[in-house]
Amino acid sequence: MAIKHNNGIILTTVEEVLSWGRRNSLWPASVGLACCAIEMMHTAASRFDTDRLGIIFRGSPRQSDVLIVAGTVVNKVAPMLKLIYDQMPDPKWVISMGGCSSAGGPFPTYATLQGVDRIIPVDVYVPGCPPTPQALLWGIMELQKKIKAKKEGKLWEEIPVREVPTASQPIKEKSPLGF
Amino acid sequence: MELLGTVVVLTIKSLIFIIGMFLGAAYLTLLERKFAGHVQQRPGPLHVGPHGFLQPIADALKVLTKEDLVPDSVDKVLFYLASLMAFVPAIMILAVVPFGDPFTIFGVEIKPYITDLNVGLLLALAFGSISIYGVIFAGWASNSKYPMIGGLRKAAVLIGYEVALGFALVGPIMMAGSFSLREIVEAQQNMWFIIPNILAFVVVIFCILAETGRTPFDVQEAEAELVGGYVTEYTGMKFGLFPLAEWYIATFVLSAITVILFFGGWNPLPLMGWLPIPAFVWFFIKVFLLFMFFLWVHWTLPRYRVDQITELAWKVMLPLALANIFIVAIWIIIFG
Amino acid sequence: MVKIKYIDRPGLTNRERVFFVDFIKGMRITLKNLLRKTVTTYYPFEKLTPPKRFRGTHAHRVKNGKEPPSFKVLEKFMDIKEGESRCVACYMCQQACPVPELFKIEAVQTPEGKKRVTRFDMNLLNCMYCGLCTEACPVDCLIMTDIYETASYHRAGTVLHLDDMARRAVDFDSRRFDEPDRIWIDDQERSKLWGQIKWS
Amino acid sequence: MQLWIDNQKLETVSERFENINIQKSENFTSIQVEKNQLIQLLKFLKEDLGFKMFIDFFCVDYPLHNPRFQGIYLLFNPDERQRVAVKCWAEGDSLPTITSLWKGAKWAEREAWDMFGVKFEGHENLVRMFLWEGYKYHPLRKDFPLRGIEDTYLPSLNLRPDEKPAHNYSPYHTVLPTMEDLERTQKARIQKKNQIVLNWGPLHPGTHGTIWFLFDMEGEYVKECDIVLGQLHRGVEKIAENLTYTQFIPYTDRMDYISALCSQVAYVNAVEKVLGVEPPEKAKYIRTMMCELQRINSHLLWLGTFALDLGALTIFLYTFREREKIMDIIEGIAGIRLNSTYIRIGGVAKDLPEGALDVITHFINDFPEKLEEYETILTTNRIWLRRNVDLGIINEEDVYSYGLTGVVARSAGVPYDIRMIQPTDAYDRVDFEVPLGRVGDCYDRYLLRMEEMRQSLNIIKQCVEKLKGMEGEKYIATDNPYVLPTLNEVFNSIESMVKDFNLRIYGEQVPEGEVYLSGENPRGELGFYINSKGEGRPYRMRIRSGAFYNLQIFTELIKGRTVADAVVLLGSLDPVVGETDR
Repeated sequence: MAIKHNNGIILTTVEEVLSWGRRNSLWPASVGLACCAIEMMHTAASRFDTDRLGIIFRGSPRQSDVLIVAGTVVNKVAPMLKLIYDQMPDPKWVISMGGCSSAGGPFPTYATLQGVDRIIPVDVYVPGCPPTPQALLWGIMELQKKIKAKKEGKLWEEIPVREVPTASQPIKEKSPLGF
Repeated sequence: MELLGTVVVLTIKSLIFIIGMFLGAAYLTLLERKFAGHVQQRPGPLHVGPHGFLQPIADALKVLTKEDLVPDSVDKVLFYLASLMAFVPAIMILAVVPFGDPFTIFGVEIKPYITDLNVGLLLALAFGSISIYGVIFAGWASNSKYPMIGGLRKAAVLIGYEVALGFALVGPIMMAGSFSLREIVEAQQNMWFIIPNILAFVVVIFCILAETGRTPFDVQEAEAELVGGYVTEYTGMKFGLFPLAEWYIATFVLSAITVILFFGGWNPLPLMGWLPIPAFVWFFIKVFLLFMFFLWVHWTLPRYRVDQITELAWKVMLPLALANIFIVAIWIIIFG
Repeated sequence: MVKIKYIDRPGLTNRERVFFVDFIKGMRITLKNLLRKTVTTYYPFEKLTPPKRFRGTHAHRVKNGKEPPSFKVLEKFMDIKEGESRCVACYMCQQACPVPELFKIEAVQTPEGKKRVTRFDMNLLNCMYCGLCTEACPVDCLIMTDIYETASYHRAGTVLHLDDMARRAVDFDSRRFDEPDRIWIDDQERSKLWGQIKWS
Repeated sequence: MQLWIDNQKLETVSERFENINIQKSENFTSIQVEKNQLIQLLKFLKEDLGFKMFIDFFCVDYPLHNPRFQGIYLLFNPDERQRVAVKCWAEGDSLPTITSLWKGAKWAEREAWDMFGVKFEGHENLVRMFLWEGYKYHPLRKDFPLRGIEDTYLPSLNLRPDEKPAHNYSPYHTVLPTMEDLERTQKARIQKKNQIVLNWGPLHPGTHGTIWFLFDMEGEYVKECDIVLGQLHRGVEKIAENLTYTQFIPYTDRMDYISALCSQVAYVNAVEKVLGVEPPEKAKYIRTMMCELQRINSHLLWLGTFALDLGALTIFLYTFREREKIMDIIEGIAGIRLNSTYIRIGGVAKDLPEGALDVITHFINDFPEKLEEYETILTTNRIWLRRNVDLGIINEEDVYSYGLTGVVARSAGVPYDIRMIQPTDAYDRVDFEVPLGRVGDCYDRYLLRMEEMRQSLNIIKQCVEKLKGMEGEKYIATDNPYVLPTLNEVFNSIESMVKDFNLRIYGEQVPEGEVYLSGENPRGELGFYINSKGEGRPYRMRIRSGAFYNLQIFTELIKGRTVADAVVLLGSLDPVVGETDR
């Protein structure tokens, strides 16, 4: 943890490189729970192809960096999801995909967990029911921004709250090094 | 003094081979992902570096700096040993694989192989088999149900194909009259051994697919059945070594051996000997094509069940290999 | 007419079995696909334009002279200036919604005896994007736009408020109000997957 | 098309049994019987009157009545195509089990115990179906609140210090199970008798969602098997009791999320039946067309994941490529790719947009070639044959006993297709063939689904032809008092606005009565039983899920097979957890 507060040039560069590696090689654990899992599969499939961004789905949580909680988390599955999260090695991130996992969504019932952030910390919430693949990709890129911001020494609380956007244009300039 | 020189040369050579193999394997992952991508009408890694060229670097950085989790319940010694056992023998096979004829640059004779053992092929086979124990150990040491099943499946497959593989290699050896891989290549200057050994070639393809755990024989890590198979409990680089060893280095090295045994090694393609292409380039072209063939099979076919593989190995491949020996024997009697 | 038919079970002939015809045929298909063009949309660099009917994030149309007759009737009771949200606080959207608690609508009585909407919050995390609320809106105020990039770092970031809903409707209408009710715009990104479509 | 028991049979029944009460109506015919005669009556219906197919069993709660719970059995006569319902009050909160007559009742009875607390005398292992052992309540009882009882302090873990949580946020939560609870749930299902008990699932890449299989294994061979469901139990039936009929439409999407449109159509048809609404001709054709598109979509997902489970990764991406096209079509027409909420009571939400038929024509011209490609890779592939042929053979007896429907039933040669026996929408006006299998193994189910995709294409083609000549026609029957007006009508006429307000606030005032109507979902018969007490909300809605009953036979088929076969079997049965768990 000493490294974290050191602003020496070498360490910063190392941190920079590591952060670059991490955000360009996010391997999600393929935990599909409900409808959102289908859109998650579509995101990985040919039309949107997460592999372009270095994102490949792994079956085992032990080898994954990011947990995409795709679908309704019901009370019964919550402890097991927590177990999956605990099995992942650090550093790890969580994307809560869709309304159901973020806040119970349209199921405010006795059986549904009202937000997966009640059992595991969530980094990015992606609203939608289900979010389209493009919306999920946007969420993944928000996560990449967050990892980048962390490298710059900012705590994530300091990242300014993004205003709900109007429609965005495609990015014109490609960075040669990825994201 | 001479001994010291040999040691230095060998060390340098080994380092070149090992580092080259590491980098090569890293980029073989990119090759596979690109190939798989295009087969599936998508581009594969694209945005990390130009055309995804930095993707393996990013992956390696990430995997190396990942928290190295060792679950409480595992057998710690075997757990560590297993990943090394899978990886080291796969690289050691390289010691006996020749990449071309000795050639001279600036008056120095360079032998593009580490050593030319007269039992090279046997050594390669032995190391190939040892690396499988890594898989079985991994399954056992993880002390978890899925890896255990994965490891045992691999053991079952191993027993099946090892026998067939051994007999299949007898054909080329009989024709060359040597176990040395270099001599086998030299014996193929006029005609490749694929001609009478076609049955053995089929068997060898089967065995390589089984040994490297590619579809249709990837039972040990069938994701839909066993999550990650024997690597389920592994994290970070300990995990990274397995696919690197099995899917890339072993596939590559075994492709090289197959080329040596059946496709004339670094001998140029028939009727194309006049082309000014160095021997090792020929060799790499052939190995590359064979490697792509394995990828092609992998990304097309479904998967067998484990008992079907052993059945196939014993009931089809072993008789084929024996038949091949018979054919080659007749061939030698008639032609030579 | 419905008919019943028994299906045949194709098998593998011996010749096909010996010469691996089944594998070769299959591998020919993958090779064929290898030579086809990719269908991928390079997402952050190219974006697929959603169709006009796409149900994305909600927005409020503003008072801009294009209101339907029903708005003219209800307007009398409201205190709405030009360029402000058309919402008349009828609560029909909330009534129509299967998850009514995602709305938080408040209105106050002005001294002139008119109503003014002071709060219109929607929690997108509980929303099903089913569009029932937009169908219930009697004054063509609540609409759904084509905006889908709404990921946020915290729960509160996904709640829509009155002013930004109005802003986004202006933006949406300026881009797509005049677009005909077509299934989608046949642009380059779409044709990557679809190829050339014969339009009648 | 009437599907209920005829008078002649009813007379036979009333001659045989005393104290029965027959309620006959157009949409539902039931025989009410005393508890002590229940088994005899069911046996009589099964053996003598030919009602040998088990469709469904469920309970209804009447808190003011004594006894409180009523069990309803739905049976089907496959030879004469008739249904019958048998009602029986659960005296002492218990009913006799009927698992000796129909094996398929096992899970349904467990569900009734879980949801209502009705016990079943003689049931082999009456455990909780969806919730966990140790859960204190029976949630579908009328006195249990939809929200559950909030008793656990469970705040969000990442609220910023200065952040106000989203406005409907409560730090208290309903009870969560602990790992010990789940372990107890597992132990209650299966006891270790052999080498290991393998927990296959619930969060596992191969289990098609969150099904939790318990395999008691000897080596790699499964000796005993049970399935724990409920990892996606979201309380849809409970939600339905609290919403108006229109508001429930989006939830039907989210049950079987792969075939959302089919579920909507099945549900809306049932509601229309009880309301007496007749959708316009154009809406019927649009519905049929969209349903069949969705069927292809669903079968493509099945094919992709099935192939993925068997190791053929590339097929998965090829099918998803075609799925993207169908999703594009659905998105362009309905607005959302997956859970489209396009069907409305009395018609469809919006007319077809410009160019929709062109795109669909393009798709149906293009798709057969792609289908041919999948078949070339798989159908005669020796590995595919080895893995599929003669695995999981289902016979006619199983179909009736377990209440199997859909492709699973048809693979065994039982011509049970709701589109054929009770055509709704435009299914009686299009030509298509219902493919049947001869053997009933996984390979047959694979072939059937492939053939069904071709038949669906055929139906779509006919619908497109028909719809081309229907431009400008009405797509929703808004003149009916129960049908919500379109936006344009609301904008321009004050009467429509008032009607809209009324229907939104009070819901469709459905006349008192019961209805059971089903639709042919890609996964089997999706039936909706609606019990109305004349209010804007249903008193009880039961969703008869095809996948729920189809999955049940898995436990039998897997015995003596390996885990590798489990993926094949599961893939060929093709359950979707959203529908099995509801």
